[in-house]
Amino acid sequence: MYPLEVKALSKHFGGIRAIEEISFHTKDRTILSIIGPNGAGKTTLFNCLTGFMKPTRGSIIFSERDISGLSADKINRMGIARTFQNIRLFRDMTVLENVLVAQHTKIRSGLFSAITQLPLFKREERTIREKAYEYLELLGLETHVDKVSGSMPYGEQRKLEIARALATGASLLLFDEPTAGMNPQETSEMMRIIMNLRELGKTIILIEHDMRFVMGISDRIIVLDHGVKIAEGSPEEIKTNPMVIEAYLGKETH
Amino acid sequence: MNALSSIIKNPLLKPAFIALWLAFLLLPFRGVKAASVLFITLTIAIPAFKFLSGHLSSLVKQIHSSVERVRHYLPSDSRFLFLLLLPAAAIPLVAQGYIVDVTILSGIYIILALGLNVVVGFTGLLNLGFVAYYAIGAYSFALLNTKLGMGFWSAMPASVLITVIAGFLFAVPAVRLRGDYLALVTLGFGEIVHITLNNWDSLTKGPNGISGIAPPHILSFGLTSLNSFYYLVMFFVVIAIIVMRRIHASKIGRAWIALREDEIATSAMGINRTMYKLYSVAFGAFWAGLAGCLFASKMRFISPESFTFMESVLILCMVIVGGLGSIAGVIIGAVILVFLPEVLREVQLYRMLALGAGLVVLMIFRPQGLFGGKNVSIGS
Amino acid sequence: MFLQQLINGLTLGSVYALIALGYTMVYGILELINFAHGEIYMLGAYLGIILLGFFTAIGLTSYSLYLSLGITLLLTVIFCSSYGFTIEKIAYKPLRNAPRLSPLISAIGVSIFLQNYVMLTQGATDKVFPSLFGGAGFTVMSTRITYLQASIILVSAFMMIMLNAFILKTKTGKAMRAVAQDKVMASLLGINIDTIITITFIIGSGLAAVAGMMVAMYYGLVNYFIGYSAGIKAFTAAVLGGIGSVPGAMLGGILLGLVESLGAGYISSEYKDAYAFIILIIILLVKPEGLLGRSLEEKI
Amino acid sequence: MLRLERIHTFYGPIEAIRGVDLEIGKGEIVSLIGSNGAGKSTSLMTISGVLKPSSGKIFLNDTDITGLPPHRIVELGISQVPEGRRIFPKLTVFENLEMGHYLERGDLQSSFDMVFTLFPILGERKNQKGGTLSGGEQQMLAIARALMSNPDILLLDEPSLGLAPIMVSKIFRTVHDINRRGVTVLLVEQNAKAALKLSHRGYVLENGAVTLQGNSEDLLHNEKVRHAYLGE
Repeated sequence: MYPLEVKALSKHFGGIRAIEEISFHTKDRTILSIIGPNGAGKTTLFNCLTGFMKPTRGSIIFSERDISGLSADKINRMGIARTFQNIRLFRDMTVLENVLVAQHTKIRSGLFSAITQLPLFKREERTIREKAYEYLELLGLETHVDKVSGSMPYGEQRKLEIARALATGASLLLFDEPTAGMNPQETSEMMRIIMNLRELGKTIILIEHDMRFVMGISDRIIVLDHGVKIAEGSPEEIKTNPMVIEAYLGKETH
Repeated sequence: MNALSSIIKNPLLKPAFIALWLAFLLLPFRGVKAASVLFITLTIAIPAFKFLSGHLSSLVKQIHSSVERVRHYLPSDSRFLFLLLLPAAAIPLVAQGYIVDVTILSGIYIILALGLNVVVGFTGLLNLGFVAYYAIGAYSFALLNTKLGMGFWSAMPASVLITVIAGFLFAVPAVRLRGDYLALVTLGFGEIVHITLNNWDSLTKGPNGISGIAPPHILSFGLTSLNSFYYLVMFFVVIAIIVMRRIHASKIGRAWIALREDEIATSAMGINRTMYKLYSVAFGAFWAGLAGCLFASKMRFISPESFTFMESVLILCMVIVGGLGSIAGVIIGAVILVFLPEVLREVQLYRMLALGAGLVVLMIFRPQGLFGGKNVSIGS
Repeated sequence: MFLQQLINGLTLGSVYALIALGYTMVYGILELINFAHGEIYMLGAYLGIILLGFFTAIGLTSYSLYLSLGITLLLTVIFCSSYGFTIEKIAYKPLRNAPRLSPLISAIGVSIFLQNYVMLTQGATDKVFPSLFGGAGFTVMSTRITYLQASIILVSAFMMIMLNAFILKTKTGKAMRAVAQDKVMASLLGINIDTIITITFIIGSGLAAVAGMMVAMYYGLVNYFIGYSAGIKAFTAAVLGGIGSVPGAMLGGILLGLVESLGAGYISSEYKDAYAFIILIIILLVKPEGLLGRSLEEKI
Repeated sequence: MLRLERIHTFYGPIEAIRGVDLEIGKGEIVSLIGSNGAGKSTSLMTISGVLKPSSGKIFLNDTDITGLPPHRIVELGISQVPEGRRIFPKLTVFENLEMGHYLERGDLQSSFDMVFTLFPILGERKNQKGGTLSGGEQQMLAIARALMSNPDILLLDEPSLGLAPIMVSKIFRTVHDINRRGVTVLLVEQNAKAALKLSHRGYVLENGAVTLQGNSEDLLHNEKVRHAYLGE
């Protein structure tokens, strides 16, 4: 059984085939990278996997259930979390609050216990706070707890988004360009963080453009071009695949 | 053409041109004399204002720091916040009946504004028809009281329940809409309620309104005096503030704020956004219903006139002026907007004019409200 | 009875359509519900009365009624356009990059300001537009059509045809469409976005001015709060037709006028004002893109 | 002719370009290559005035044009074909082209003649709505529209994106044609090989900064260029 299995997934917008018949699967505790030129359909694929878009055809099997077409919040509660290409933090909230929101579904006490401040409510609030510190420590953000998240440097915001995805308790994490806009030091730190997450038992799929990063971190790589999967394999195989080189470096044009 | 535009853009002449333009706009409405007065006033006032604005910015800073200072004096430990109640509780003992009357009114508006703040300030859903819930609460209460003879303590929960159900039913289809469309639908809902109240003569007595509403009783003791009613309203205000603070610090409050900041990211956190928007609207309606009951039993008479669109705007202004999303800010906003026109009786005519202009100025220079600390913005 | 209500509805509808055009054009370009647009229409109604009164006082009206009506209309359009221009510069332009709801609240502020501005300068009581044509008219198939109704319908139709031609054929009109479709791209072609926005406000206000003056003549009475309900109804018309779509606004306006007039005639006239809101709510819930609009997708 | 000096620009919260220096001589085709997110599009949008640089200067023929609004930049003779073509879908092909001539730089008729010679298909489809064209035709329209303002400098952002190979080579041949008519071209491409073959010089952009520059021949044989793409 694979944690995630995608079968012949297609998404069309009007006449445009953003992704067409894509199939792949992940293995437990591995990092799968999706690469491909601009407009290849990578983010569309993520949006379908996380419920932000309804696929036109095909199925997505996650922990033995077809989740294609479920709403985004349901999919998250089943155990898939993601980050966004253009960072979607709760910008006016503090770092801690961002991670607290992410643990929303871990809390059972509702309106009544909150108003009456029942012991259950207090205990749960204390627990998620402690957990929040753990997640933030994992990402090296423990010194930023009370900062307003939108005011932090870009790299820290990316990390917080990962901490937040992690805090939802998901076992499958989807990162959309985790190193975009980062300098080389930050990038190598991000590499260390993501590898650490794999050690902690998470399964990871990421979209990335930094080839050194992708080649260094991935267990497997999928290459998309024009919405179609043109190659899949280990980093070594991908590097030498003529189709991939063509898609990236371009053809001779005469 | 170019010569003209260079004359207009000349920094020395620009104020005169602006003044001339605005005087021209006033001309048909008030005649040559008023237009010339406006022209002369503005020609002097605009450069003077520009000159002052350099100094003004330091003034603004001073206001900021004094706001900060007020905050500083406020007990930082929330356990001591109740100390603030002491001066409030003393008002009926030291002030005239008139002041108590206005304070009761501001208490009712505080509850209303806190309710709207949940919807607009926390959740970021602009509601332009909030007065509808207020009206439903007030009318349910009045009808239950006058037609069925139910007392305050039984009619009030029933009316609040009716309001919450109405809020919920209306919200089910509406919350799917985007920000400004939602605003328009809420406005439409407010108008429909208003029109219905005005025309459903057999039930609401139309524009004549419902009179003879009984005052509340505690045990057999009737709260007929202004002072006792004051404490009743105070009681509910305190309850409202406590509940708001606690909800705000719970997962529900966090989910609402998350929705305001980024809906997409909120659903990526496993939070059902439709559900939480519904909660928010229904919860806001709860307080509007309560305020409606208090209003009806205070006035002993209600008519559709109290529930117009302008009333919705006024409540919205309380929330915005004070500071969206900030409980203290909303309270201050409600008190200011109830007391200001009372204090400035002579200029009452200009109050709505100033309110309109004030909203524009506020949006341009301080969209987070006077006392909003964080840079809270609504919608996206 | 039916035909009579049809004519009444058509008259009312063509006025709504004229106002709706202003909403739809501004929304098409700025995605802003210009809440103050109804007040421009109200200003137009007032200006009609004020200016015509002025021309009567100086004797122009007795010299030639049509000349003074023409000049009044022209000046009303000029003043209302100036107001529209000024409102955009003061209340909306500084908020171009603000969150969506800030300009909407600013627009509500402008609306409140203008209502009270007119109330303070012109008084809170109704103003009367002198009855110039009485009830003169003609009868077709036992349906009475006054000359005024006929001219309202004709003038509105003329204005709409002109506007359509302007938007489809002229360079500025095409630029307006281009800006509505893609602002950044339009600016990359050398189109000054601010100028186009200004022109949009001026044209929209001018149309509302004509609507205002015609309604003042039609009903004979004007009040400082007529802009609010007319504005909401016209906005409903714009949404009904598909906000952002010019033909949609025309269609929506006329449909709404018909619904209101037939509803008042056959269902209940007391709830006449509620029909627009009910339609607005139903449309937004069932088909938010309107009859002729395009659907919008959430961006991720 | 066009010179960027130490340009820094933020795109949202990201400092997308961090100190870019570029120089484009009259009559040249210069390529700007680099992976996604390297800052190529941001550079073009900064030149066009859509994005304002946080620091640095842009000179056109030694005149400082930094911070001018986009319509002024077009007036000065710099046109851009942005990424994704961005044709007006509800305007006809002809109207799209008319919008290109909005500032009336140069003669309308000769502009039309030029673009219809370069792209005869557009003449055939001039009354069709822009949105009904195929991807390749849309790209032609986008280029034609930019040419309608008779620019001295043409900025092209990923003209090959999402096109079939045969269309890509056609577009690139046209760019060559346009250049021979005296238009200076700054070409942004991911399709590095094709772009460098076409151009005189090139710059490699990485992480918002120029890491490599030189004439195209040298860049094509540079190990680092391959490195920038496949991380070898």
